[in-house]
Amino acid sequence: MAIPKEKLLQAYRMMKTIREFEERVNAEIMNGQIAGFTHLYTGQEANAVGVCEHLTDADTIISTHRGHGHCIAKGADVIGMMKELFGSSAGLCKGKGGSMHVADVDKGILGANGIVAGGPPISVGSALAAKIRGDNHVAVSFSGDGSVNQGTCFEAMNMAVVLNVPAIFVIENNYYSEHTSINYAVGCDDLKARTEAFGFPVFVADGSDFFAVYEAAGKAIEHARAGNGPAGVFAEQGRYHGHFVGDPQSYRGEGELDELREKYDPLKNFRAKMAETGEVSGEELDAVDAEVLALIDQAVEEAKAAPRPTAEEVTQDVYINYA
Amino acid sequence: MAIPKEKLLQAYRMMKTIREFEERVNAEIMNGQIAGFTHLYTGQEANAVGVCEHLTDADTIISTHRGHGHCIAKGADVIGMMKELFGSSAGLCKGKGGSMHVADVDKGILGANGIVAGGPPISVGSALAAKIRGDNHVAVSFSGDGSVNQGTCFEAMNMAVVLNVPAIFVIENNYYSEHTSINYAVGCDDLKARTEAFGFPVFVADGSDFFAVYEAAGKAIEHARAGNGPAGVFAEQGRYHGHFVGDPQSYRGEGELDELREKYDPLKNFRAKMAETGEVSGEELDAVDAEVLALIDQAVEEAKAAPRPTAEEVTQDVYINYA
Amino acid sequence: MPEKTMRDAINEALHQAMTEDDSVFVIGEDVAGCQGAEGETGSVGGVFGVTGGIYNKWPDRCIDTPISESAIVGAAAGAALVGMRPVAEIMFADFIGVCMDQIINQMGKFRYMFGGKSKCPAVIRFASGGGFSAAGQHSQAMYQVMTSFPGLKVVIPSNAYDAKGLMLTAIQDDDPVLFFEPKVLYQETAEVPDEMYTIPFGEANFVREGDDVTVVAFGQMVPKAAAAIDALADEGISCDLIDPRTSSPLDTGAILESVEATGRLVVVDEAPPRCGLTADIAGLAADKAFKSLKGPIKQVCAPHSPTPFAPELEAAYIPDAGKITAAIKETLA
Amino acid sequence: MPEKTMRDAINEALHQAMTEDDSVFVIGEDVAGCQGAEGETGSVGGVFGVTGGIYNKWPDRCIDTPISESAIVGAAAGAALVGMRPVAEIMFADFIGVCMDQIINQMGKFRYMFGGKSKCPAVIRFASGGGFSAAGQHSQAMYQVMTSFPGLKVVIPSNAYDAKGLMLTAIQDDDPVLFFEPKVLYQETAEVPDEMYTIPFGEANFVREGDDVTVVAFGQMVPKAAAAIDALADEGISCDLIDPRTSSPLDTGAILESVEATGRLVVVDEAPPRCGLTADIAGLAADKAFKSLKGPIKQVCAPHSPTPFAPELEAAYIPDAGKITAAIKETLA
Ligand SMILES: Cc1ncc(C[n+]2csc(CCOP(=O)(O)OP(=O)(O)O)c2C)c(N)n1
Ligand SMILES: Cc1ncc(C[n+]2csc(CCOP(=O)(O)OP(=O)(O)O)c2C)c(N)n1
Ligand SMILES: [Mg+2]
Ligand SMILES: [Mg+2]
Repeated sequence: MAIPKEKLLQAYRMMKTIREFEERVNAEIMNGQIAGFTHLYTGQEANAVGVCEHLTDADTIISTHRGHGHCIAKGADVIGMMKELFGSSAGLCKGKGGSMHVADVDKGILGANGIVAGGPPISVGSALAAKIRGDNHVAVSFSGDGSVNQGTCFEAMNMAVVLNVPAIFVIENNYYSEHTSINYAVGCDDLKARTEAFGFPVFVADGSDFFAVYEAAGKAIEHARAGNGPAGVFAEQGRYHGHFVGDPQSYRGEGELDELREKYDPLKNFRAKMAETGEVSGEELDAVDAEVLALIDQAVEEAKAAPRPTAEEVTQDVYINYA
Repeated sequence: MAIPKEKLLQAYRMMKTIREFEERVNAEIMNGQIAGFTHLYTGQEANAVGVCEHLTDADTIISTHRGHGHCIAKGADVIGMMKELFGSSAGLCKGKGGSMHVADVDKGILGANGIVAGGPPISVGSALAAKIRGDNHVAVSFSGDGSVNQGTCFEAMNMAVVLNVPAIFVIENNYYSEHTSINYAVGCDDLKARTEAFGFPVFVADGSDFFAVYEAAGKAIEHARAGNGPAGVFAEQGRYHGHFVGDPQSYRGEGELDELREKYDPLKNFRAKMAETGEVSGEELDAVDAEVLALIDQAVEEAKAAPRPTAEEVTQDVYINYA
Repeated sequence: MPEKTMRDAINEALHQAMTEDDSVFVIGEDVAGCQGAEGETGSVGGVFGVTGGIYNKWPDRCIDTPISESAIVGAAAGAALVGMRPVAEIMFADFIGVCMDQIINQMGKFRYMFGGKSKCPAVIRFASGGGFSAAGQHSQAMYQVMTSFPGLKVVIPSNAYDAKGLMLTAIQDDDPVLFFEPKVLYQETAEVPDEMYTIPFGEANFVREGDDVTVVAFGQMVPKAAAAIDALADEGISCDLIDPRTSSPLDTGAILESVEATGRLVVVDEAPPRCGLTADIAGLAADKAFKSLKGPIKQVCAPHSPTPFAPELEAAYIPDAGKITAAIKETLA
Repeated sequence: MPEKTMRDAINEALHQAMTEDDSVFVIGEDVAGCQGAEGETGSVGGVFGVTGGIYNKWPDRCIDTPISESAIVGAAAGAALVGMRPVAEIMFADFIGVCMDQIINQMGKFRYMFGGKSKCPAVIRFASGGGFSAAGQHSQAMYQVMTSFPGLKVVIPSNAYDAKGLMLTAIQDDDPVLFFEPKVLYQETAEVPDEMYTIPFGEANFVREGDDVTVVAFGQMVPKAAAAIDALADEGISCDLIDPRTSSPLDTGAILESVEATGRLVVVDEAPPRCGLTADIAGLAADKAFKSLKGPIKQVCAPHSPTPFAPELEAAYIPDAGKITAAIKETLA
């Protein structure tokens, strides 16, 4: 599957945007500029981008508590997102949602989600809408290795098969749910097999390799788009930060994080691959880096200057109309 | 596995008791004597008895909306049950629970349950108690072919594996959940495999054959009792009545019920087997039949004469103490 | 006007809405029935018969599901987020227990959490309340609990006429709506026009008008309250009987106006007493109509117990006309 | 007496109960922590640190679980039915959405449905309420909703001292208990004895005593109400401040006695207004203390909206001392 150069650059730009967004958010939390609970996606960029590069605005995704990466990859306005995290009324969600509820339904982003496995049932609904309408849109839900143990996730998988809808279940195994290892929380030895036992194919990818995820996601999405029912993607890749900002990460093995950053960095790996194939030059990627850094700088600057919400806004946006 | 004669007679007595209890309940509902929603177990007797014959009072079961059979097999007082169904204050649950909530915790019966898949998580708790205490008791939950699609059921299965507790999941496939076939509601082709994918062995049995169920359940229970974690039993056998009393059963194929009653009657099959092996004579079984009929007659008679609850009782038994 | 049962009135509303609008679909357990079986698919139409005939006309918009309530509500919520108008059936309101997150934390909060930039026009239907000797897990009203959650609208029809009009409003409404059908009223009839009509949310119905006491009642309590009030006419006591029809939004104006006129209030509901609608409305009046009050505000509801099974116990559990009469007299005493 | 945080006070109660009684165990997500990982098992002790140190002493009675709240509550309920005394942790009260059936239809109804022939001495702990900019799905009080369900006891400590005593009572209690810990108070300190002590359920605490107005407040609203009342002393207004500590059972006697003395009532809670505890208590007084009432009963609570994220919005959302002061003055006006 040869990927056009423009798409390669775009994929890299997206991954880099996620990386810099997250690193900057981390810094601004430390600075006391961002309130609430925030979960960073750094290290897992290839999953979000490898999947979303196959999607249009009419396809939907639904994300998790660790949602920034998915939203950026699906085309959310990065400046609006930063403003949202800062709690501005000019934020993507007017400062009402924050990190755990970033959303842009017009872009097919049905939201980050603060409830573990809250998303898959909703994604099945979006897929069902596509089936009823007879268009060929697909609906992607992201779940973590911990999330797959929640009943709603299983229900959604079985229901998607029963209704034969184009739902794609992306399972991101970053080895931990909070402070607990997948080795403990998933009882069986083979999560991929447990997922497939529900009755749909699951495509596995190295989650530190954009190209691997892109290929696996491509197969899954093609399967679903063609009317063959749901499919899964199973990608493994660690996260670089704690579960949430502030997590002491007592669960990590010695050298684990160093190894992750060293050998399993989606951005480094992408650059290495490009150096190998020569499809995109280092200078071109450097230029993207510079653009992204400028964008994130601008986002933070704008977010700091953005208007703050006022008390009257508290009761707005609950309903469309309410007598 | 040679079964002592006494146990054979006991198993037959239990199955016959369930059969006659259910048939009589059906008649009394038609007579307008029993209120509420009632789901009959007729036809599936071998499952309940094949499993429960391995259990002691210290082992627990938790049942479903279709709970009479399991409760009888686990040793519930049949007369108390009949009184309960009639809504008497002398009933097993003082007329407060009725058909869907028959229970006797002292006998290890944690109740029928009106919520589909309400039972498995509770059963895991009972199994966990056994593990913490270090005794060798086991906890059995019964689920239907429809119940296995509820999230709580999946959660319980995974949790039982993770905690390595002696929980036994008995799945009774009677082909339908209400008016919907398992072919539709379970998305995958192989429910046994989907269950095993959670990480425990599942033993399959013909649910119309007491000996088959007894053997499969024996293996599952042995596995769990020995500290090897959860196990499953998967038994297929149709029910003879509708989903609930009054169901027109429009979902049945032509001749389906006749075939079930003809070829897959656990009681007939038991008798045939005994005729073959000669372990128990027809006369001995006839004697059991007579005893059982007398018992059920007595139960109905007593239930009709039993005291009715009064209004003060409504607010009793909510709490043990409440200031 | 033709007489129809509440069941048929709701069914008619569904048929008419689906005829008019392609984006309406129904989803739930056995809403068609016989899927995968040899019997005729569609021959069930819901265990209470409310979705009868839909599969036969619109097989693609009558979605049978496994027993997976969270997935059902989620499917409705997700489809609504992308522009459909699903009407999901959750067989018994008690089953909210297994799908509450999707209702309160997902469907009901999208719009707010997303900064007002989404809509979720889903309707979830529930058979609600007691009266069938169905015991603790199949008899709860549950609408009082759902009223607590901002972002949801809560409808409780008390008769076939209202049920049809409120259902048509619910389907057209752009916010998520929970529609609680008192199952004991399914067979009750009223005059119901054949044509489509809507009844606005947040507008109470004055079932009776009177001067002495304001009675507010919900769902299956409305006919019981009406019976109590009619019997009291002989004793020279006349009451306003207000059926709010929707508990969220609530027609506070109508209630307060009536209480200001009568000075006395009795609130009736079948749910248990704690943090329920009877307290909710009593609290409203004790603040906003305080100056007008001439007697204690009485609440008539079930006791603080689960619903019992035995018919005698259930009859003692669910408020009846006698208890309503007694409360009216108490507030007058 | 030593000063301890609410977190440490609850932790101490757990340690002492587990020392005394082998049948007590804790269960929940990361209550130990690092299971299956290379780090030291037990080094987490719950995401809020409330179960710290337990795994190290009693590894067999500190049960880490997958993210499966229904299975967690079910496991607690099932173990309790067969004689154990589990203390389960559900991380955020909002997650009741994914396990409500096990709480309300199972654990809370066993005893009644089984005709009084069982007991289920399980405690479920929840971190509850707002104050952390945690937005719509991580900030709900939820205890008002649970109060609606018969069969459950509902505890809401407002300080470290009460938290310890109420937790020890909860563990010894033979009925299922839901224990809501206002998470914004975890770091707040009070004098807490080292020894074991219990505080009976259904006995309110008089935090302040006064003559003019009765103020009833729950959880994190108690210190805010106290601050408001203390400031009003300068203006010559004195109030009873009642902290019921348990909403089910509720100490109706203490509330009614106080209202009978003051004639005025303000009820304060952080949950939204509909069908909540403020209405519940207002309704109680409007019936049972009607004759004594001298002014409208005021409810101070969050608006009918989900909890917003931005700190400014959340500050405007959760009732503060200013709003409590205003309500006290209004009922006196
Ligand atoms: C229903 C529910 N239970 C628990 C939590 C708390 N929680 C938030 S994230 C998380 C771990 C999720 O792990 P995983 O699915 O692997 O995602 P990851 O954080 O690794 O991306 C938990 C337990 C929650 N938000 N919702
Ligand atoms: C949570 C929940 N959803 C739906 C129902 C209604 N209901 C009762 S029994 C049943 C079918 C159960 O099918 P299965 O598990 O196969 O058991 P069977 O009736 O065949 O014994 C349904 C849908 C319920 N009681 N609880
Ligand atoms: Mg993870
Ligand atoms: Mg079945």
